[in-house]
Amino acid sequence: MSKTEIRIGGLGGQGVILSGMILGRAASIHDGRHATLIQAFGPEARGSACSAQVTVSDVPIGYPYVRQPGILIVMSRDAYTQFVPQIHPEGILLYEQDLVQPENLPAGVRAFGIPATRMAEQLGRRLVLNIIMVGFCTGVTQVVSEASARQAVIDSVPRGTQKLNLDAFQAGFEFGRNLVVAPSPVAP
Amino acid sequence: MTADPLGVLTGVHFIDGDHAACEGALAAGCRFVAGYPITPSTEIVERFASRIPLVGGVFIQMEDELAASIAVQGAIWGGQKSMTVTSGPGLSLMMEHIGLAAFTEVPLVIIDVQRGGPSTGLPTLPAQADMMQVKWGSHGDYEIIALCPSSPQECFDLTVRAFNLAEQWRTPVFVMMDEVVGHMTERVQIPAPEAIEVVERRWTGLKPGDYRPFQPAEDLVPDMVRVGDGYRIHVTGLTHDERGYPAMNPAAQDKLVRRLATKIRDAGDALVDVREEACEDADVIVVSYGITSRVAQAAVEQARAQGVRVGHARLVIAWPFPSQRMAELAARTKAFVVPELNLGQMSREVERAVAGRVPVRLIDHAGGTVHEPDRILAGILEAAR
Amino acid sequence: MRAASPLVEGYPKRIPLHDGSEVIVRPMKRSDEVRMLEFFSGLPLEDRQFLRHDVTQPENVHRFVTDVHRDTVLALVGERDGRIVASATLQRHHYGWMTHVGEIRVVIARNLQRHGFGVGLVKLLVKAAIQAGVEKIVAEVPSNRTAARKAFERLGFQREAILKRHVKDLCGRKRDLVIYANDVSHIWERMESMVLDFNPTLGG
Amino acid sequence: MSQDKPVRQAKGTVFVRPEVCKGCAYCIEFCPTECLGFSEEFNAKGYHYPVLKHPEECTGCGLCGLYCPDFAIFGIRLKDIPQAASEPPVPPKAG
Amino acid sequence: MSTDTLDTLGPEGLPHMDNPSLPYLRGERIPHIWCPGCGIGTTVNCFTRALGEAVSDLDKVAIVSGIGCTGRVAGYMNLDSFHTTHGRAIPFAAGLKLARPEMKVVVYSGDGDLFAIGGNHFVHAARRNMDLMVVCVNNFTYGMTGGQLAPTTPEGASQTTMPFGNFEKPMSLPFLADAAGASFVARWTVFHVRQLTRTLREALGKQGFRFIEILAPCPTLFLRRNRLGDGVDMVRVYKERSKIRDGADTKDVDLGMDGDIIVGKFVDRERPTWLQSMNAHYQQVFGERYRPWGGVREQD
Repeated sequence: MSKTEIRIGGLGGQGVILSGMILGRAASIHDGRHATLIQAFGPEARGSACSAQVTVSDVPIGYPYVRQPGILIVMSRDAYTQFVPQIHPEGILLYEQDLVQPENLPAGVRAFGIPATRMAEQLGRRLVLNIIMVGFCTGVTQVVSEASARQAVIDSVPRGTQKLNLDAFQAGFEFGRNLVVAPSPVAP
Repeated sequence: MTADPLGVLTGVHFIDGDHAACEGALAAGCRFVAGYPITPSTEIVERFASRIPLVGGVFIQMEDELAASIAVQGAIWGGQKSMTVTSGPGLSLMMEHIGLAAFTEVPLVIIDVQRGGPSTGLPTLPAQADMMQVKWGSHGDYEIIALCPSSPQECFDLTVRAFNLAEQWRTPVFVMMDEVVGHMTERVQIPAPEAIEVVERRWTGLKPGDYRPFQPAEDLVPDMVRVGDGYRIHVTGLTHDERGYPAMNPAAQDKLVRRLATKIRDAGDALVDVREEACEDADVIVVSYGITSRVAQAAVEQARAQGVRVGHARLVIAWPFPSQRMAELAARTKAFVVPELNLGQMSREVERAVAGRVPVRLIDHAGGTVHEPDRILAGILEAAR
Repeated sequence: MRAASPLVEGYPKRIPLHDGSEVIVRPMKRSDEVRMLEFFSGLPLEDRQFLRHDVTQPENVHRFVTDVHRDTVLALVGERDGRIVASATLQRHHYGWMTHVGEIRVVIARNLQRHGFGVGLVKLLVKAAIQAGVEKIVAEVPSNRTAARKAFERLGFQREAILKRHVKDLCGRKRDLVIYANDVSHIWERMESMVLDFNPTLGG
Repeated sequence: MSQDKPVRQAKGTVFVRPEVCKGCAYCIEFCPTECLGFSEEFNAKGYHYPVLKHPEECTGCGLCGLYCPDFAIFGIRLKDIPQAASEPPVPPKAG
Repeated sequence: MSTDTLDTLGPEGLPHMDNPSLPYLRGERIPHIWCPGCGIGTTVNCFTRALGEAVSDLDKVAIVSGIGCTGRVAGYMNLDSFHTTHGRAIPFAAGLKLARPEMKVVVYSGDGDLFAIGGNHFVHAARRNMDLMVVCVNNFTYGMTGGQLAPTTPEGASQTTMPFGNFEKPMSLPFLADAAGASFVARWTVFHVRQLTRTLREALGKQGFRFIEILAPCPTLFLRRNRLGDGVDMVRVYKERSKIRDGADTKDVDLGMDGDIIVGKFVDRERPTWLQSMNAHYQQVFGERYRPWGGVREQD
């Protein structure tokens, strides 16, 4: 696959942009590919709908926007409703399963859920939800390599918080790997 | 000269265009920034404010854009490399001091992260509608230089270049970013300091008494001195003679204004940077700049897939406008297509340059987002017909 | 679902002393029981006063070594020449309004005190606490233990409270107990500001 | 020129550049010893410039020079004049 | 004008002497453009005397003006001098000062320039205690543009844009400077040449934001229109109406067409300058890693 479009949607404050940042950094710096992140910006983003667009490619990226995401990551119900019509017919949907109930999914789309908020709470900090989703995305889709994603997490979070964030990444990653290795648990 | 290692974050980064532009300024030797916050340019000064204590220098948030755009000129006469950063509404307020900088030949860099306008417009969404304002916005006749980055990497590279051009030509130099380029995050490679070429100020070799602050060298650009070094210069925004003294008569006006225009207009290839791709035998040439170049490139590739011979000419330096190059291209193509995020600004420059020899098709857009590539594609296909 | 043994990665570690020698620091193991009893029994009574149980009693040490709830307590020991020379713990609450608070307790053999060892141990615990998501770290020090107090102060702990005439020393004299606190929440606030999705300053 | 007052020994004097004077009269008005007056002649711009009418009254206090907005006059104590002639100076020709 | 016409008449038998202001001026630019009876030149005399007494190296003094009659002062001073845009002398000077902290930077401008169009900059530079000396020649009017209403025009005074008498309340400049946080605030008139010289000298030797207001007559536009006579008549009025009150509360020093003119040194307080605050603060935050900004860098 030479080019993958990723759309990440959620609520402001869930770390949507940071998760896009980590995926982009993993791809462009540590995997040596090309990546472009377009971030939702401005006060409108706070506490309401928020999204990031990441394009990962083997060749330089021209048009920087995501039009038909091959990977759609949603962390809120509104994000699901808003972005699911755009998803590629054979795309992958990754969703927070306590917050989003996938309905009316196109037939070719494969969907994978994770209780990321609860997992984050059990790790001690709800704010690593987005890092769990990054791990989950890496585990399920391998759009970036595990080693690169881990390194990108370390690069992207404040000093002192790397350990917990890596634990969060690991938890999401393993959860995702188990789903992919096992048959898909969701049949929408 | 090469860059001072203190200001250079050598390495590979995944940062947005605003942050990259700040790093470019630091690498170029900028150690004084006066700013006033305005979306979507604010991250540039925020980063500068957080970086400068350990690099050595000053950031000051002024009370408005008028203050910011003249405080930097004070700092430049004080010997510093300096810039200010803004977006459309702030640029409107800075116009008076752009005129002052052009007239008193201050090597000033201004980064304009364009957003939708006029007025408050669309603070968080892109446009390319300040292109004419930077060229013509201050009163009177003057010339500026404007660079158009289309990626965070170019935000770094062209900000370094903007400082170099400013020092070399002593005229205001603009980095015409836009909201998308400013907030788009990509890999940015910052070279080692010794690999970054930095143009130092043109310090005079003359002694106080022999030196005249506005006596031009061969390339029509005068050498500079630093305040406090004993030259006792006078600088005024009034029409002035080579001593810097007010000289308010038609002859002095003609001499000064003509020299300031000529030094840029006659710079020749030094100030032409058009990145051309497959323009040699193209039936249609797309002329683009800034973020729109990336969208246009997608459309160009789609058009080629449909068998159209289409070239792409990207204006890295938009001002001075490469009229001669456009005329040359007009001689070997059948049509121009000019997409831009405004209702027709640089497209009219293209029209002026090709002087009716071939049609120029504007693909306009009021801003707020970039073009859909399909719209540009449709324009190319129609022009090719 | 919880990530396994989050805090004990990277051990054993070495803490250099002022005299150039080193002490190995590692998580406490069940097999340490006998040596722990030896260590505690060797402490002068004055130092043992600070502990909550009589650690010269084998059953208390047994309980400490085996029952440590490893999710809420990080227990480290210092080891030199095969002997335990220090015990250092970070205790957390799993429930309630103090889940963000960690408490540090450090006991060091007499001959290793004032060698920079205590500072090294506390540093490790602070790092572990931050990694575990702790926002505030507290420690209790009797007012007459000036070396210990200096060690905490050097590491950025602030005197937050003084409980007057709160603890009794060996002679039954009542002494003040100083509560030291180190608010490390700013580290997590930086993380919080990163996930705000508002004008994020995510430069590298 | 007034001859009413007893002749005194001058302690100071003034220097005037008539051509830059604009006739504002600050120097004359605020001279503490009232030793200045207008010239009868005009300068090239048509102003009457100041002249030392009572040289013996001048103390060289310098106030005229401080007041003069046009840098046209200044006063100075004789002993501060470098290589001052030992003989009493002849005042400049009054207008 | 040829140098001949600038010849100095001195007593016969005495050596030729130059006006003591001349070494501080760009002599080839004199005579200046100011009207007969205008007080701006008088303030320049006091300033040159103060420079001579307070400053040993004139290469380390820069003067910045805005636009207007007083705005022309910079162009006549034989210093590094800048005639900037209308109202913006202070931010220009701030940039210059921060780029070269070893310079003494003086802003010399008029009331309209500093307090109408430039009022915001004045307030913020005073608030920051920017290390600038600001001299305002207050003539109550816009001279260069022909006698329009200024923010300092007294109530009742007639101006071309207030033809039936001013009904706005004027701004009390020392009160504003004091409230905004200036370290040093004084007011004199062009009558008080000795006191003014002393104050300018004192202010040149100090640090922080220093503000000196000087009342000066504008005979052409303010006095004539308000039938107040000539420049010299107004200076006589200053003499009669002035009360010297050092340390006066600045809220009591406002000006009208009649009544006392309170003059003196009103405020003199110690405050760290903006640059001192920045260096001290970052030294505290970053310790030895901080690179204090002195701006002293040898020319390459």
